[in-house]
Amino acid sequence: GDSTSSAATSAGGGTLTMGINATPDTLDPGATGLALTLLISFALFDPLVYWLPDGKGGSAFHPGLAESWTISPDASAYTFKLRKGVTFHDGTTFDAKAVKATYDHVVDPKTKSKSGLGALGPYKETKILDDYTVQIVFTAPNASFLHQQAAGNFGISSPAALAKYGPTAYGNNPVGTGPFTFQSYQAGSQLTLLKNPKYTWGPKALGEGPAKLDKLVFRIVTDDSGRYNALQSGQLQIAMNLPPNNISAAQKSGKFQQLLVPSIGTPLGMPINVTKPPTDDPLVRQAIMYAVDQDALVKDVLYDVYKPAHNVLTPITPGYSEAASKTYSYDPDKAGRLLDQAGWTVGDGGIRTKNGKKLSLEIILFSGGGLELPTQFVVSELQKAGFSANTAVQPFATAQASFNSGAHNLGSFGYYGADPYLLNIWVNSNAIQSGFNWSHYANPAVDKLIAKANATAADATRNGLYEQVGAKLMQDSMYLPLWDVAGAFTLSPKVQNLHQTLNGYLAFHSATVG
Amino acid sequence: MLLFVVRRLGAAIPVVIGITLIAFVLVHLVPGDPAKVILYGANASPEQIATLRQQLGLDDPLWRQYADFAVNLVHGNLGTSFLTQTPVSHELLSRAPSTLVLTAASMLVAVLVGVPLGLVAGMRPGSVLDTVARWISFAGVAVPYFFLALLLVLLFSVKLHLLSAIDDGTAKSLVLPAVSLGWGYAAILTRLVRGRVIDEMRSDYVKSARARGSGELRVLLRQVLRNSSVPAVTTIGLQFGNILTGAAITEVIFGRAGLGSFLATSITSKNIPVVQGAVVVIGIAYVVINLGVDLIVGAIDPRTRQEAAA
Amino acid sequence: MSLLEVTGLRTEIDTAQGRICPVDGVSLAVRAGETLGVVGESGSGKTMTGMSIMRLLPPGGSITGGSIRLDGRELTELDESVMRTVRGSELAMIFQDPMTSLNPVRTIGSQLREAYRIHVDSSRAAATARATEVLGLVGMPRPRERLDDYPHQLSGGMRQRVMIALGLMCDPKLLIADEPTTALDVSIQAQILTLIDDLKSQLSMGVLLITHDMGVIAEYADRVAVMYGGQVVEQSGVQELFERPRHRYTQALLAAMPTLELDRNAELATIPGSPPKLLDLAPGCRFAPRCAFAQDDCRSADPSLIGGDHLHACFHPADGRTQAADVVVGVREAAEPRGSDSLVQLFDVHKRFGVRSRRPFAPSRAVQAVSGVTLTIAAGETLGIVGESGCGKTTLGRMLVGLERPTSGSVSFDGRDLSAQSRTGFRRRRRDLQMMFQDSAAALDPRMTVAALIAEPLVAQGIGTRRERRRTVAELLAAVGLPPEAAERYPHEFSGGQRQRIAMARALALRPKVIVADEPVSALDVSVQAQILNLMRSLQDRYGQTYVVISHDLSLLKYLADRIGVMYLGRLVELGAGEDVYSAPRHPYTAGLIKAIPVPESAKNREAAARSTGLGGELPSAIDPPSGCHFRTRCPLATERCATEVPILKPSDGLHAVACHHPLTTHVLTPVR
Amino acid sequence: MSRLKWVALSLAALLVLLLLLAPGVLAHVDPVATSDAHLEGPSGSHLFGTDLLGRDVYSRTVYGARPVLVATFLGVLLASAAGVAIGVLGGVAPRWLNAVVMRVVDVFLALPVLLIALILIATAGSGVRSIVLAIGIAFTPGFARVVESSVRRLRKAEYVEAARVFGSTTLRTSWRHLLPNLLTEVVVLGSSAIGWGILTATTLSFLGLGVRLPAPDWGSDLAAGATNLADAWWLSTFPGLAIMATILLANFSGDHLMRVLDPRAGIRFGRSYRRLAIRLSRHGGDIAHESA
Ligand SMILES: Nc1ncnc2c1ncn2[C@@H]1O[C@H](COP(=O)(O)OP(=O)(O)OP(=O)(O)O)[C@@H](O)[C@H]1O
Ligand SMILES: Nc1ncnc2c1ncn2[C@@H]1O[C@H](COP(=O)(O)OP(=O)(O)OP(=O)(O)O)[C@@H](O)[C@H]1O
Ligand SMILES: [Mg+2]
Ligand SMILES: [Mg+2]
Repeated sequence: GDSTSSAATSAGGGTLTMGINATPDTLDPGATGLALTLLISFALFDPLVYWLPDGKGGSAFHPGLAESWTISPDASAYTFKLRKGVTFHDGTTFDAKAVKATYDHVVDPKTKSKSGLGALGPYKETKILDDYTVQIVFTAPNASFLHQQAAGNFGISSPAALAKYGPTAYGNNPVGTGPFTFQSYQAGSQLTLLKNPKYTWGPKALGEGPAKLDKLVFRIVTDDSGRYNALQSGQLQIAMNLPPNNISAAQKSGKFQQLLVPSIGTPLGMPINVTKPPTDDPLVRQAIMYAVDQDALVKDVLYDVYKPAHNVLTPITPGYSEAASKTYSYDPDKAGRLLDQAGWTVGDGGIRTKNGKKLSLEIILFSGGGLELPTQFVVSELQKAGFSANTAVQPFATAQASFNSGAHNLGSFGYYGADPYLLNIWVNSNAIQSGFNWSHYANPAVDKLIAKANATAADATRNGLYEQVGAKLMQDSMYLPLWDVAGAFTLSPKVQNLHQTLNGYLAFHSATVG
Repeated sequence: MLLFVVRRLGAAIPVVIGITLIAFVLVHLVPGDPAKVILYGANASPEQIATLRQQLGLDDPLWRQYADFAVNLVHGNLGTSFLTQTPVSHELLSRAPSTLVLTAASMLVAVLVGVPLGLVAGMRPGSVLDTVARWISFAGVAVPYFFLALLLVLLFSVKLHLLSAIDDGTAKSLVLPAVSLGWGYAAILTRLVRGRVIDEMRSDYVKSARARGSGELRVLLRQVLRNSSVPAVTTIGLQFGNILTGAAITEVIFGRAGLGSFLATSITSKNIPVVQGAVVVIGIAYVVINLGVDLIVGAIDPRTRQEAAA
Repeated sequence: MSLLEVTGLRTEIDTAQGRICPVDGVSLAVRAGETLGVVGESGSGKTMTGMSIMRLLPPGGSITGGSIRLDGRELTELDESVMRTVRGSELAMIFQDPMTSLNPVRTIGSQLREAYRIHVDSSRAAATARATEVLGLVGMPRPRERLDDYPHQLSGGMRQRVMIALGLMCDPKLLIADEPTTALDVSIQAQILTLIDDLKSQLSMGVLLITHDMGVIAEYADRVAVMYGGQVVEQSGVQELFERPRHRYTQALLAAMPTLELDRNAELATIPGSPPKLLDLAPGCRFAPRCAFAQDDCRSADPSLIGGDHLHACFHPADGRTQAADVVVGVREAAEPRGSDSLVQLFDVHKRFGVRSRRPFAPSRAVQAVSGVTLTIAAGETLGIVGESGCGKTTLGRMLVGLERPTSGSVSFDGRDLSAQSRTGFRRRRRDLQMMFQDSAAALDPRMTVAALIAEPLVAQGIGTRRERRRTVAELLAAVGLPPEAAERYPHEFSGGQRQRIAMARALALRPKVIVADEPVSALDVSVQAQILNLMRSLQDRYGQTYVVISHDLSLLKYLADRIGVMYLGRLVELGAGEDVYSAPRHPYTAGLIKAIPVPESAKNREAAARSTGLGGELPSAIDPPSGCHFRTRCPLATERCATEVPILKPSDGLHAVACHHPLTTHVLTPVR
Repeated sequence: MSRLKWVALSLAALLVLLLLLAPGVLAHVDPVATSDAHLEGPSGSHLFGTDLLGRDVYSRTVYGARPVLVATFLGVLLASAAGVAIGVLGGVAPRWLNAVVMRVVDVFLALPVLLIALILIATAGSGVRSIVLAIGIAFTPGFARVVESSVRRLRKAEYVEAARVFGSTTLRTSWRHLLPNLLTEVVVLGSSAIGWGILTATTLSFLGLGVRLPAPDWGSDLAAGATNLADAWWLSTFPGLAIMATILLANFSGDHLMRVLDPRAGIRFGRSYRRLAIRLSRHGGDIAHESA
């Protein structure tokens, strides 16, 4: 069908412009390191299997380009039966070769894949069993794979396009099977997608048939007030991740809708360095956990927009342990008692001291991380408990270096991941010096538990193992959770029929703009 | 003339080399590991980080890295962005026009506001008009452009819906950024032009033009205007570095994809090839703009042309 | 009826210090085809009078009384818009400085066309034609091609011609020329003034010629008005004025000029004090405080301008020109024969300045500022160096005191080569070689007191204790005729003449054997100039130092110097005793220079002296001088030999040396006077 | 100058002094103390209102002056010291060295301030020290250029040449003649640089690179309030006004200083000196090109 006829038949049409807050590093989901690209990838690509919220707080797998799948008991081989009659945007046909090409592309060193490589884990090879059957094989158990493949990194690419553009230039010329086709990208400015009129193979959960929109534009506006202003002036129909005060103002104005899409991963919070005094003392760390009132933070500083966090994972993440969330509650008195117990006594001006040394915390944030103001709240809470604090805001690269070197007592963190295996990245003892273990937390037992969980195919068992890990981490108070990250979308009322993804983002398959 | 241009460009080579060298040393002073910046959020294991470091050439000795950069530069190759893996030249080229348009537009604002204001003020120093112009110029210098930008957006796009809050490629969306960025320079130009006009109005040639029966307007337009615009033009050249800084912030506020903001984010994320490339482009732009300024000044004031003529 | 009739004109200016009245009841008249010279010292209101007639006053200025009638029309009452049509069409004015009076960024063609089209409704082509015509009229060679030139591409003389052309575009009735030649060399001055004179009769305009130079008046004006303190104090025909000045000021002014005829041994007449400040004027004759003949009535009442054809405002007028001796304070003792031991020797001194060429690949050019000067200066003598601007006088002087090292050749003092000396040795030598700079205001650090300035050489050389130095300063101040209080003041608080005295005192502080004085009086008014010249001579009598005086004014040098060296484009072309050089110049250039000097006395026989300007053309560029004899391009006697062979300076008779292939004999080309 | 201006300037100077040395005199509330008064508009108890954490905006505005002023003053001081050193070096150096020095100055002039500042802050961390350095480095080339050309001009000044004629040593000449005249120019230039310095300092802290949190700072407070401009205008507006007032004051006093110190203002040459000036200007053009 050509575009005129489909425009006539489908309701809606028109252009939807959404303001996004960062610049995509590439449009190749296999190469990207940014979650934002994964949002875009859902418009351009289909994964083999979709994993979507069920609308009741849970989630479910839906057939994507694979009609069915089986997992080997040790979770090291995944077999997919592929859908027929699917064509790529460039007109070529989808089949098993495309799946193999896509996965091989991710592991190709020339691709310099970032999150894809991490998400793929111990990949060995993709076996083409027949034209429409593939098997993805791992060298080791990899239970997180089904979740990971659904998270966006592994949308299937056209082998012809991959060959045509080569592993790097493909990033500017993505060709998938998704509801929208790539039209143009102005670096740093905007990405324009057009509707794919042939699209009929989408999951029913996201709507049927081709997309309703004619055009989907992602406009990069890094400045928070810029996005809000543009939304108000009508230049944007959706503004992503506005600051809480604007979200709240937008809501109060009654002119805009609010969509909060909870995301999988860790809440936003502060890794507590377990090796640098005074936070090397568990009592001091526990005191911190008791001293900070996340509920008040959310109410006073975040305008009640987000949910307070009390755990190392967000609630919708598999392996989230409800019990672990109860480990600490706001209790300043208890914090004081713990500090007394640790030998820190109240001194001049309410600052505690021990052996003539002040109870002082080094706090390092990275600029633009959205933690500046909340941290000032945290600091005022800590001051009430007798801490003094010194806060430095550093550019991202610099802050990371500081975190790795352990110059901080409290840092800043917040991580999206499709599977609780992400814990491996930031609590594993091998990630201290040059990874993202900014708590400098080294616990071989936890390392082992995570490895074991990832080798377990059965969901329930696996989640149980992760719950143990979560509980242990909370007990060791190596992370001060603040609030649960969520994709926050402020929409003009004209925008309808959006679907949520599990990474805190949106799917535009059936979206309309009135 | 052509020779002059060629020679001036030739003389700029050491400056550009110096700029890249300094920029190179400086970016390497920034602590942090670009590989980790890139892989943050990528569920990357330490091995993956190490591999990426090596792929990016970050394990080479510094001199080697600079030599590679310099050799590439000679071949017109600015390298690949760490973050996007696309050629730096491509990234810069796609952003440079936006910055160019913004700076040009804000300079236009500066000239259109500053020069006439300076002229009327300088014509009658001490008059009411002069006092008004001087206050405007004082205020213009004093209002930080980022503050002005915020106020303008609030008023003109959010409240009145007259102008766009963010760039949409139209000339209309250029108005607010250009005004907020150009305003301060308008103020500077007002002061410069005013001072110059006062001097010129006292000059002998104005006296003799009057003695020939020229009216004030004629004196202003035919005699004083050209002479008085010289400092305006040279200032624009000299202010280029500042304008770029201002542009960076203005670009962020107005959601413009430009060099300034790009440079800023690239520095903080230690995207070395981009910083280097941007610095080369900026250095060349600086040289070219100042060459242009010299040529314009030469066109305005023939006395400076002697040396330009070949 | 006169073309221009100014009666009782009064102009006032509001300044920050108060209200002043720079034109105070001025009356004058200019007839068509006549030149009225307006003469007076600096600040006497000459320019203001001219500007008042144009009605172009500085901010705060206004005409508060009197009338200005041009061709019977009252200008003071005209509407500004009407006045504008008068300016440039009926009234034209040209200014002192041709460098700055033309708009530097527009071609002269466009400026000329504009001047025409403001007043005459005409096409561009017609204006161009007119511009070409007028440029031709003012003697611009190949006028058509010049139209596209910018002012900076023309020489000073040519620019002044353009200025005159601008004035003439609309056939004005009256041309006001405000010191039109101050910025020019004598030779060019003569050309320009002659041009104005010719145009005047050709176009039968009236000319108001403003100048501070009595000589210019004498030679180029028909009638004169002498101004003092904002008033016209005397007005008459030129000849009458020079023969029988009535006002005491005019009389003193005439006597103070060093003329070519003046006896070298006579001390110059001076006018004590300085011109009045226009603020807080005391009642009475404004000249009274400086007048030797002033009596009580002069101090109480303001004399008015009286007399028929010869107007003057003086209660006790003179009735003739005083002999110098009348006003002279004393006669200088006849110069004793100076020692002939040579003190300074210059041997084949050359100085090149590399002029950096900004052009790519162009060979860097060089200015040959001084080439091949060989000269011996005897102890105690005064050597004058004269020449047109840019001929290398200053450079030579600077090399003499070691401020500049010769490119080749040697300068030796007391038999020792200066450039061969060690640094410290050279620094000590400084004690003997001092310099007074061309611009005393610039040579005195504005941040130092006079005492510190005068003591500076002593401190630099480490001479004396603090107290001794203070005594020396007091002594020197007294010697140069400044009050002791001057010590604690700053240079800008002094007048030009006083500053020159400070500079003199400073130059003397080390009791040097040689003082090089670069244009010591060229910025000063005649009356003050006389004071400084007398001072210089009396100090020489007292301390016996040797002077090298650099000047572009031959009559001044003739008065001051024992010997005169004439320079042309870096070469010394003539050298001899002052008397000889003047009365029997050997070099055609010297003869031309002498001829170009406007001389008051020539008024007597100005018709007789057919107006042949002494020197045609202009000084060629020092970057690319003519081959052979540099002067050949302007020399009436030049032959082919002059183009190929460089003439060397050789004695022609006695000590009078000349560098010319065809030196003049006394019989040919002797100045008429 | 009128008495009114004197009074105004002295009051302003006093205010600046208080802001620098004893902000506590002007504001009694701790600028970092939080309270339950969240986002209250200006009122009797909170003159400029409160921010999200219930901190007193007036107090923050008063205390926020110090980092800006200190950074600016020290930065300009640093720049002028370095600029004078480099400029003098360039001014007295032989031609080749001058060329090298001035090329380096050119390089720094072409480097955007933003680059220098961001790299510094990324390296040395945010805070007043980095801003001082950033302003220092960014402004140095400007000073160096002016100083260099002044030194060249002053060295040619006749009173300096005159000193040479007396046999004054180079050192003495520099000390007695060059330096005092140079200093005046540097002071004048420095005073006009203050206004720019304040703008630069606040720009950098607006970018989030200012003082350490939660200390008050005009630029970062302005930036923090930027998203609230529509609903809590006082958050950004008061720091903004403070910045404006300070820049205005700096410019006014700079202008004034210029008038007081400008050497030309003091010396009025005799009118007849114009004739000499005209004579001298004639081949000034040639001489401007320096001798080889
Ligand atoms: N723009 C002005 N504002 C105030 N006073 C002025 C102005 N121009 C000239 N004067 C004063 O008017 C008086 C007369 O000045 P004028 O220029 O007419 O003198 P002059 O005879 O032309 O002198 P010179 O020979 O130096 O040109 C002087 O005392 C001068 O100080
Ligand atoms: N430092 C210099 N660099 C380059 N050229 C110079 C320099 N000094 C003098 N000249 C050139 O040397 C020539 C002689 O200059 P000088 O100053 O000695 O002339 P002068 O006879 O004193 O002129 P004036 O009467 O105008 O003072 C001129 O052409 C001048 O331009
Ligand atoms: Mg005059
Ligand atoms: Mg000279």
